[in-house]
This record gives sequence, C-alpha cells and structure tokens, in this order.
Amino acid sequence: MGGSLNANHLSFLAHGALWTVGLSLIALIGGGLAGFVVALARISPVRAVRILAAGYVQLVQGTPLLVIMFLTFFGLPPLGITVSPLAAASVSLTIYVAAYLGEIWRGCIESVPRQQWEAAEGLALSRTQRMAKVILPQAIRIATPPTVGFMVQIIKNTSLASVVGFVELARAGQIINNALFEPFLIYVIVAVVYFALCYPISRLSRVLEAQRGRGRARLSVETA
Amino acid sequence: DQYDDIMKAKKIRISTDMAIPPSGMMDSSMKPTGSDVETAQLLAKDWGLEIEWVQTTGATRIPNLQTNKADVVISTLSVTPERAKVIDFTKAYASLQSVVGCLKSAQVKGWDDLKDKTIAVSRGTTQDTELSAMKDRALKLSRYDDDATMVTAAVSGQADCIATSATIVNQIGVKNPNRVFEPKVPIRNFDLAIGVRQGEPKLKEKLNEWITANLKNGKLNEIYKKFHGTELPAEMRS
Amino acid sequence: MQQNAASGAGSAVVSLREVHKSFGPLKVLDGVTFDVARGEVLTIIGRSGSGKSTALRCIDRFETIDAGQIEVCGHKVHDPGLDLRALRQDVGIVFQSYNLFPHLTIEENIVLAPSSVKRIPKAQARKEARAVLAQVGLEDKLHHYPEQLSGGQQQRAAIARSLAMRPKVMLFDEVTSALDPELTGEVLKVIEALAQDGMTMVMVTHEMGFARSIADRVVFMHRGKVHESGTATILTAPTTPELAQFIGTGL
Amino acid sequence: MQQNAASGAGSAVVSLREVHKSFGPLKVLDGVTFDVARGEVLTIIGRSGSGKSTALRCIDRFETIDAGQIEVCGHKVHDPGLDLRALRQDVGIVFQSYNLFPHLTIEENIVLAPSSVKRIPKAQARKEARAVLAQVGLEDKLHHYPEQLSGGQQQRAAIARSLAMRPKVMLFDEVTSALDPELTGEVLKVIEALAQDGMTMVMVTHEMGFARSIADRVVFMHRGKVHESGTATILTAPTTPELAQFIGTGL
Amino acid sequence: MRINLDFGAILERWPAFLSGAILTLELAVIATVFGTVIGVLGAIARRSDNPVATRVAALYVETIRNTPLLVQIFLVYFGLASLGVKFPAFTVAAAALTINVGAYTTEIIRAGFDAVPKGQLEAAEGLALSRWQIYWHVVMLPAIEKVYPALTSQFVLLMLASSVTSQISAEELTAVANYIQSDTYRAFETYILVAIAYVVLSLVMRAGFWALGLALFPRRRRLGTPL
Ligand SMILES: Nc1ncnc2c1ncn2[C@@H]1O[C@H](COP(=O)(O)OP(=O)(O)OP(=O)(O)O)[C@@H](O)[C@H]1O
Ligand SMILES: Nc1ncnc2c1ncn2[C@@H]1O[C@H](COP(=O)(O)OP(=O)(O)OP(=O)(O)O)[C@@H](O)[C@H]1O
Ligand SMILES: [Mg+2]
Ligand SMILES: [Mg+2]
Repeated sequence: MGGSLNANHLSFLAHGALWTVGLSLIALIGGGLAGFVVALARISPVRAVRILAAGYVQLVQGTPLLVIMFLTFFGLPPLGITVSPLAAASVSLTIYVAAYLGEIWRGCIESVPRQQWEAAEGLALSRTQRMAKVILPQAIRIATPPTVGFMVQIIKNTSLASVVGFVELARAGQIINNALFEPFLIYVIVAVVYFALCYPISRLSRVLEAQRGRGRARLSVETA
Repeated sequence: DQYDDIMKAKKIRISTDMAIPPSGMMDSSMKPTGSDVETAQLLAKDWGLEIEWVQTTGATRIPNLQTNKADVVISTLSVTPERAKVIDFTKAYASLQSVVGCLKSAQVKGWDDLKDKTIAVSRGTTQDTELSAMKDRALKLSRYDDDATMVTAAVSGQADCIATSATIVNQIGVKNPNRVFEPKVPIRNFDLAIGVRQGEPKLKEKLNEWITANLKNGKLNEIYKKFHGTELPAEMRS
Repeated sequence: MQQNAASGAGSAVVSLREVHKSFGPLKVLDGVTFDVARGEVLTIIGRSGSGKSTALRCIDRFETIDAGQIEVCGHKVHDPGLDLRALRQDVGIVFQSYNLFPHLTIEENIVLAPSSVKRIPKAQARKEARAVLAQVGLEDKLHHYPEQLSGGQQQRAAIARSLAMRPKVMLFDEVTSALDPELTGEVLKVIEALAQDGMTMVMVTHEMGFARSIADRVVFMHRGKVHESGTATILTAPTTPELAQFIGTGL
Repeated sequence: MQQNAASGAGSAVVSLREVHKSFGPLKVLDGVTFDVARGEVLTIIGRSGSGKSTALRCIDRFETIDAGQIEVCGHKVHDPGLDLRALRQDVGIVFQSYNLFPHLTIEENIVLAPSSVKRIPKAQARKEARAVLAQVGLEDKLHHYPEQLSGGQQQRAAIARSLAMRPKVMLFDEVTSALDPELTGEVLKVIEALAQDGMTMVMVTHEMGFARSIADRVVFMHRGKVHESGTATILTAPTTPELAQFIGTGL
Repeated sequence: MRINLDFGAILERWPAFLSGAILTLELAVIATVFGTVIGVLGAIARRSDNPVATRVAALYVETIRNTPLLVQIFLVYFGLASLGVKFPAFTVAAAALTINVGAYTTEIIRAGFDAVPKGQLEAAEGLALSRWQIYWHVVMLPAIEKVYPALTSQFVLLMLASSVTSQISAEELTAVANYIQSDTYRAFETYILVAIAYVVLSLVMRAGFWALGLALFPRRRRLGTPL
C-alpha cells in the first residue's frame, strides 16, 4: 500500500488502454454491422419485423450495459452455454451498440425528404438501389455527428467490461489507485488517455462534416 | 467433485479482488499482493498447485464462484447468515477488525459523539451493514464504491470519519498531513472465511483442515500481521 | 356536364375508371374517368387544388386509390399485387418540385436509373445523358450539383432525368412553370418530338397557351371530377360555364 | 444595346447602379443599372440563368454585390454597415420556392412577423392575416400546415405572408409560376390594388402575358446585363434582336 | 449448474429499491432540463459569429465528450472539497451530469440547426425578424423536431449513466443494488431486478418525451407523423 507512481504502473495502464482500443473496435465493427441491420429492420415494409426490431431497441436501450454484460457472462452458463470473457464482452457490446446505432441511423434515413424516395421510386429503382444510391448517401451526412457522438461514448463505456474480468483502462486506473491512493493523479492520467483515444475521432467527424456540408445553411443576420 | 478436479488439474482458480487493500492489491511492480493474496499463495504451495487468478470486482466475486469460473473465493468475505444461504463458508482464516476513525483532534469518545459527523464507508462491506443496522444511533453514513474513494473522501474533507480497518485509517494522515486520522470507536470483529460453492463438502473439509493447521503453526497470523499491523485475536490463534 | 368518350379503351395506354380518392375528410378525386391513347398528348387543366397532381400521382401509384380502376400499359395500378417496378419502368414522372438528388451531379442524377435499372453500361449511359441534356439545352451543366442551378435549369434537368429512362408513358406535373417563353418553346419541341416517336404523355399545366399548342386532348378538372374534355378546341370554345370562367380570366 | 433613363433618380425608391456579381468564375450580374419609381411596377424578364433572381436577391441583400451601388427606400444596400432589419421592414420578398415555415400553420406563418417585428397585438394581427389571406383567396386554409396545401396554394400563402408586413417595396420572384390562369388573374388584381395604394413592386416573371398586363416598365436581362428596357410596349415592339427572339418563341 | 433464484430476500427491500429509483429519476430529470438549456445555448454559441463564443463552446464540448463522466464527477466532488468548497453529493451529481449531458446536447442541437434549410432562414430574414426571433420561431422547433429521437436517446443514456454517481455516495438505483447485492450475495436476483427497474425508468422517460413531443410539435400531432 502507498508508494508512488512508477514505470510499472504506466505500463499496466498502457496495457489497459490496449484492451480499451480492442474492445472499442469490436463494439464499433460488430455493433455497426448489426446496427445497420436493425436500422433497416426498423423501416422494413413487413410489420412484424418492424415491431420486433422496435421491441429489441426499447429493451436494450433501457438496460444498462453493465447489466447486459453481467447477464451474458454469468447468466448463460447456468443455461448450459459457457462463454469466455472476450465472447461475452463482444456479444454484449454488439447487442448494445446495435440498438443505439440502429435507432440513430433509422432517424437519419427517415429524415431524408419523402420526395426523394418518390423520385427514386419513379425511376423504377429497386428498394435496395433506392437505399444505396439515393437515401443512404444523403442520410450519412446527417448521421455523422450523432454516430461519432455515440462512438466516443462507447469507447468510454467499454470500461464496464471490467465486470467480466477485463482489466482495461478504467479498471487498471482503479486498481492502481487502490494501491497508491492517489486519485487525482491517476484519474487525470486516465482522462488524458481517454481524451487521446477519443479526440481524433471527434476531429475526423468535423472534417467529414465540413466536406459533406456544401451549401450548408448558416444564419447571416448581422443585427442582434 | 471439485477437490478431486483441482488436484487432478494441478491448478486452483482463485477469485480475489485486487482493488481492496490491504487484502488484495498490486505492488509497485504490478504483482498481486496483500493478505488474501499471500493466503492464497500459501494454500497453493501447501497443496502443490499452481494459481490461476480470476480477475474480479467486488460485485462479481460470488457469481464467479456460482458459475464455476473460480474454485474458491478468498477476498475478505465476512460471514453472515444471509450470505450463507447462497454460498458455503469455510471456518474463519482471519478476522476483520474494524473501527471508526476520525480526525486526531476530534472529540470522539463513543457512538454518541458521532451523531453529527459524516461517516464514510465502502458500500456493502460488513462495516456498512453493521453501521446501517444501528438505526437508533442516527448515524450519517455516506457510502463509496471502494476503499480508495472512501479514503479520498476523508482526505479531501467530504467525510469527517471513516469506518474501516485500522490500517486504512492510518493511510489518511500519510496522504494529507493536515488531516491525520486515528481509530476512535471500535466496531465488532468479523470472521473472514473462504467462499466455496454450495454442495462441495470435500473441498470445504480439506480447506478447514488446512486453515486449522496454519492458524496453529502461526503462518496465517504472520501474513495478517504483515499487512494489517496487528495480530489475529488470541482465541483464533489457539 | 359532358364527357367525351375516349378514343376506344382497347388502344388506351392509360385508362382511369371512376377513380375516387380522399385525404381524410377531403374528397380530392370524385369519380375520375379518362383514357389516353398511344402516342397521344393529354393535358389536364383546372384550378389550383382541383386534384390534378393527385390524379397524376395515382397513375404512377404514388397514391393508392379508394375506389375505381387504373390501367397503364397493361399494368393494373389499382391491384394491390401490382409489380411496382415494372410499372415504373414503363412510366416516367416529372414532379412539380423537381426532386433532383442533391448529392449527385446532374450527370449522375441522369445516369443513375438507366445504369442501375436497365443495366446500360456507364459509358453509354453517360453519352445518352449528354444527349438528353442537350435536348433540354443544359449540356454545360453536366457536372454541376442541383443547388448550383437556377429554378428553370433544375426543372429541365428533372425532365432530362426522366427521359433518359425512355419510358412508354411520361407524366409531367407543371413542368414549364419555371420556364421562360424561350425555354418553354424548347421543351415544347422536345415534347413534340417525343410524341412523334409514339410516346404517350399526360401533362398537368396551368398555361393555356402551352396546353393549346401541345395537347391532342384536354381534360378540365373541377372539384375532383372531369368537368369537360375534348380536343384543344374546348379551350377556345368551352361548353361549360366553369371552363369558360376558368379560361376567361386568363391572360 | 440601349437603356432607357429611369424616371429621375430622385423619386426612385429602388435604384441599382452598375451592379456586378459573380459566383466563383461565373459572372452573373455584369453592370446592371435600373431605377424603380414610387408606385411603379417593374417586371424583369429574361432567359433562365440570366441573373433575374440574383438581381432581386441583391436588392434585399441576400447576396452581397461585388461592385456598384444599390439604394432602396434610402437604405444603402451596398454599404457593409447597413441596418439589415430596417431594410427588410421596408422590403417584402416572395421567393421562387415559397419557403413557408413547415412547422407553423398558414395563420401562424402570416402572424409571426407583424406580431414579433412590428409588435402588433396578436388578435389584430390575426384579423389582418385573415384579410390578406382573403385577398389571395385562401381564407379556408387558415389552420392548415404548408404541406397540406397544393403548390399554387402555397405560393399564394407566401404572397400573403409578405403582404401582411405592409412593406413599401415588394419583390416577387416568379410568383405566378404555379398558378392557373384564374388564380393568376386574382393575383394580378391583388397586385394592381397594391400598386394603386402606391406600393412599389419588382417582379421577375417568365409569363409575357402577365408582364404585359401589369408592368409599368419592363427590364429585359440578357447575359447579366440590362439588354433592353422600357414600357410594356417593348414586348410587342422589341428593338433588339435578342428580345425579339426571346419573345418570338413564346406561346 | 446450481443457481436457485430466490427473489424473496431482495424483494423484501423494495423501499430501498424504490428510493434509489426515485433518486435516479430525479437526477435524470434535473440533468435533462438544465442540459437542454445548456445544449440550446451551446449550439447557438457554436453557430455564432463571435469567435470567442465559438471557441469556448467547442472547447467545452470536446473536453467533456472525450473524457469519462466518472473522472468529471470525481474532480468536481473531491477537487472542490479539497479547496474547501463542499457541496452535498446529490448537488454535485446533478451538476456534473448536467454539465456532461449539456455537451452532447450541444452537438445534437447544433446538427439540428444545420439541418434547417437555407431558404427558411432567408424567408425569415426577409420578414425582418431579428436573429433571436429567427432562432426562436423558425430554427429552434424544426431543429429540435429533427433531432428529437437523438435527444431522447441521449437523455435515456444519461439516466443509465447516472449510475456512476454511486461513486460519490449518491444513493441511486445502482448504489442501492450494490449494497443489497453485497449484503445478500444474491447477485443474479439483484441484477435482474435492476435491469427491470432501469427498463421501466427508461420507458417512463420515453413516454414523457413522447408526450412532450405531442405538445411541442402540433403539426406532428395533426398530420399524424410518428415521432
Ligand atoms: N397529403 C395530403 N394531405 C391532405 N390534403 C392534401 C394532400 N395532398 C393534397 N391535398 C389536398 O388535395 C387537394 C388537391 O391537391 P392537388 O395537389 O392534387 O391539387 P392540384 O390540382 O395539383 O393544385 P395545383 O395546381 O395548385 O398544384 C388540395 O386541396 C390539397 O390541399
Ligand atoms: N449559389 C450559387 N452558386 C453558383 N452558381 C449560382 C448560384 N446561384 C445561382 N447561380 C448561377 O447563376 C446564374 C443565374 O441564376 P439566377 O437564379 O439568377 O437565374 P434566373 O435568371 O433567376 O433563372 P430562372 O429563370 O431559371 O430562375 C445561373 O447560371 C445559376 O446557375
Ligand atoms: Mg399540383
Ligand atoms: Mg430565378
């Protein structure tokens, strides 16, 4: 107990940060793919699919990620399914991210004006072609800020994987803090590392937005 | 049978929370250390086994055991009848001596002097349960998620007193020389035991034998003294 | 009220029979019946809000009808089991509000449907795009985005986009409303050329001059009904007082 | 090229002097000069893309100009220190694409500016809203939302919204393009009544009939310049070949 | 495997659960209300012509969004106390959550502002409305309407994230659950109940947002477009 921060602590934190990156990648790739399916299911022409997808989204969005992780990791073995911590974390993050991204993307797809759908329909484009060539390119522009906003939250939320035994960045910080009792120092270091992971993504979003934002509306009233 | 399985595998999976000093923590080279850690290492050595640490947080110690992700839990489990309905406990291998510690300068002699003081505890620990049960004493508790945060509360002045082990009370003065704490009011001692999944009588029996032997030969007392600064109660050592 | 019989339902490419359509309590189409023969140009005129756009949208199944029958190029449009894409390969529509795709250049707007629906090779589709754009006098705006075009330019680009699909029937909703006389004249030529190639066209317009010079037949809609119809001569010699009044105030 | 002198710059309510404006490499206004006297109705005609809308937008400072001077009701529009809101209280503009506020009913659209800019009490503003709506024949759509209206109805609602501010100068950008002859006639009457009340109006239009019947003066724009201008008689007796060609192809 | 679920011991403690749930809801409501205010002001600052306002707003958004909520809460609670400024845990928790969600809301509402068509702004300017009148009458509602689902989700996320305030001794739902969990060692039962409680809370919040949406966006109500 006690002592001061040394190189071992820092390498322990770095190791934790690697896990944070790994889990984030899993969450974003798995959740992104599944989220796309959820978004499409939410606007499916089949009523049953829409209702099912809506139920999924409501349920998952209402449950803390921690609980989802816990129930996947500890709740499945009694049912005869053994899961490794990595599998449990991957599955939970995918389930969770898919619900949110799916919902965000649905909103963006629906915000493309109805006339655009009609014009595409009038040209005899199939549903897939309408989606891919007319609606999605326009929806992506609207979707960039909320998607990035959520991605950044997910990077931080991977810390909940400590419940299934991962020692990622936040948990590594907690363990060191409990050895050193230096909360300010350690939590500021942890915050800086998170910032270093998240900020480039936020930046990227700005660049993308600026690129796509040709002819963007802007108030030009000069009076106050 | 769990015991046979362990012996066959030559490996024991032990679940210990590494973020609850001085029982489980990391040393300066980020190796597990602490009284529970050394107890586990002693057990493994005596039984000729290799240890596989199962990373756990406070909340997942028991589920790790129940879902067979760990063979035993050695992680400051204190025994209560409520908890004994869920897992089995061995006999006590150590005891938790806890106190209410306050500023050295504070005029605290007994429970009555704690009335309008904010007492920090670690949420869900036996100290928490014990003080929460003292409804008639009208204590002002504030609960933190772990010991480090509780200590921070005391160091920063968010709490006037803390209820924990004497070892941790002494930490505060080290962190902030302006706020030196000392033990003021003793709370009852709690037995700490090893947690075993229910329905494993052989494993429990073997562990009990091992604990009895090592209490007698003083090895468990030695570990305890090394990390907690005091000896185990005399009646345990005999 | 009078209603000229259509030129024989057999040869009709578009045929509406007693079509009814309401928006909530508002009855917009109240038993509309007319036919359009192959190669014929039909213009629909009528007051604002009389249901012209709605009738056009029903023909291309952008609105489902409450009662009646619509048949277009052999497709039963009123049938819930209709093959929508087949219908729309045969029918082109140009909307009142252009509806160009803002994220695509004019060329990409035009090439999109031929290359992805008809699977025409990109290079050829581009060549054809240039050709239809030339038809409407916009060849220099090939690589512009819709928002960089003036209103009239956008409207012509939308016409070009529909033409590129070479449909059998074209539906135009007030396509000349943003065009000046010179361009209107050009569009008129385009449409006449199309008619000569045997294309069937239905156009909603409020420009009587335009209707007069292009229409084989004129349908005057009033309160959701076909109130009067016939050759373009009805525009100079209306038989109902409503049409007389409608035209009378014109310029 | 010829250019009739304006009716004396002193009495001019709107005056443009050698106005230049480019979009990137594209020169849209290339030295435009004209005046509009109080109570005068000026129509601007010209091919699509000739800069008509741009000229109108410059007058209300929706585009800043590169060179030249614009003065409107005493406001120096080219001056960077211009009081924009004062300018816009004097000038009303109706856009080619209506731009009604989709989240407000027609009544709310109209009441918004008078009540929040001019601080007219809500009840009175509502009464006036009803009056201007009646002027354009839309009194029954008071509580509808813009998307529930047909194109022509939306266009008239946009006119009513501008009128409700009782500006000194009104700018209209192709406001009759979605109107049928009957409604065009109605709007014509509205505009004539406004002119009689002394309102100054500038309208961009591509309907020659409309220009002929309403304009005190006509400006023909061609390639970013005022190519010919004069009374409405130039529409029947053009002096430049370009104007002759422009009108000639009309219907 | 031998896990016998027995909710009896947990359900007995329903008053604790209830008070935890109420505290969670209180935190969520406070942070939602003030977070919206911050979000609107922040978005206006982000889109303003004043470079200082733009920079300050950007700095706020980036700092808050890119660092963990726990650290923010921690610094406010213990940092201020170290300087001798002590606030109750609840006050700090509510304030930290508000500051946190305000940053996300700023970004979301700014995106909504951007989505208002240029023609709308020009029409409003043409009617001589002032900058603030344009924001209030023409930009705000349509913008918020466009991003309403995103806002709803963000505030539900915030409600779920409020569990970290247990770290600074706020006795919200997760804190109560952790206490009961370690007192009884019935982790499964506790987590299942907590999951249900959070789902119920989130449905309550969504219902609230839905009702508010009906009041805010009468056009949606009249034309029956789903929110
Ligand atoms: N989606 C809708 N919901 C409710 N009413 C509608 C809808 N679409 C159109 N209407 C109403 O139906 C009537 C007919 O509309 P339509 O667009 O067919 O008129 P139109 O003849 O094309 O008029 P215009 O010449 O002005 O374009 C109008 O009164 C309009 O308000
Ligand atoms: N924001 C812009 N960026 C680039 N080019 C533009 C922009 N706005 C207009 N233009 C171009 O300027 C030219 C003049 O446009 P303007 O809208 O003034 O034409 P117009 O005379 O009103 O035509 P129409 O009768 O078709 O409405 C057009 O060639 C148009 O493509
Ligand atoms: Mg119409
Ligand atoms: Mg124009």
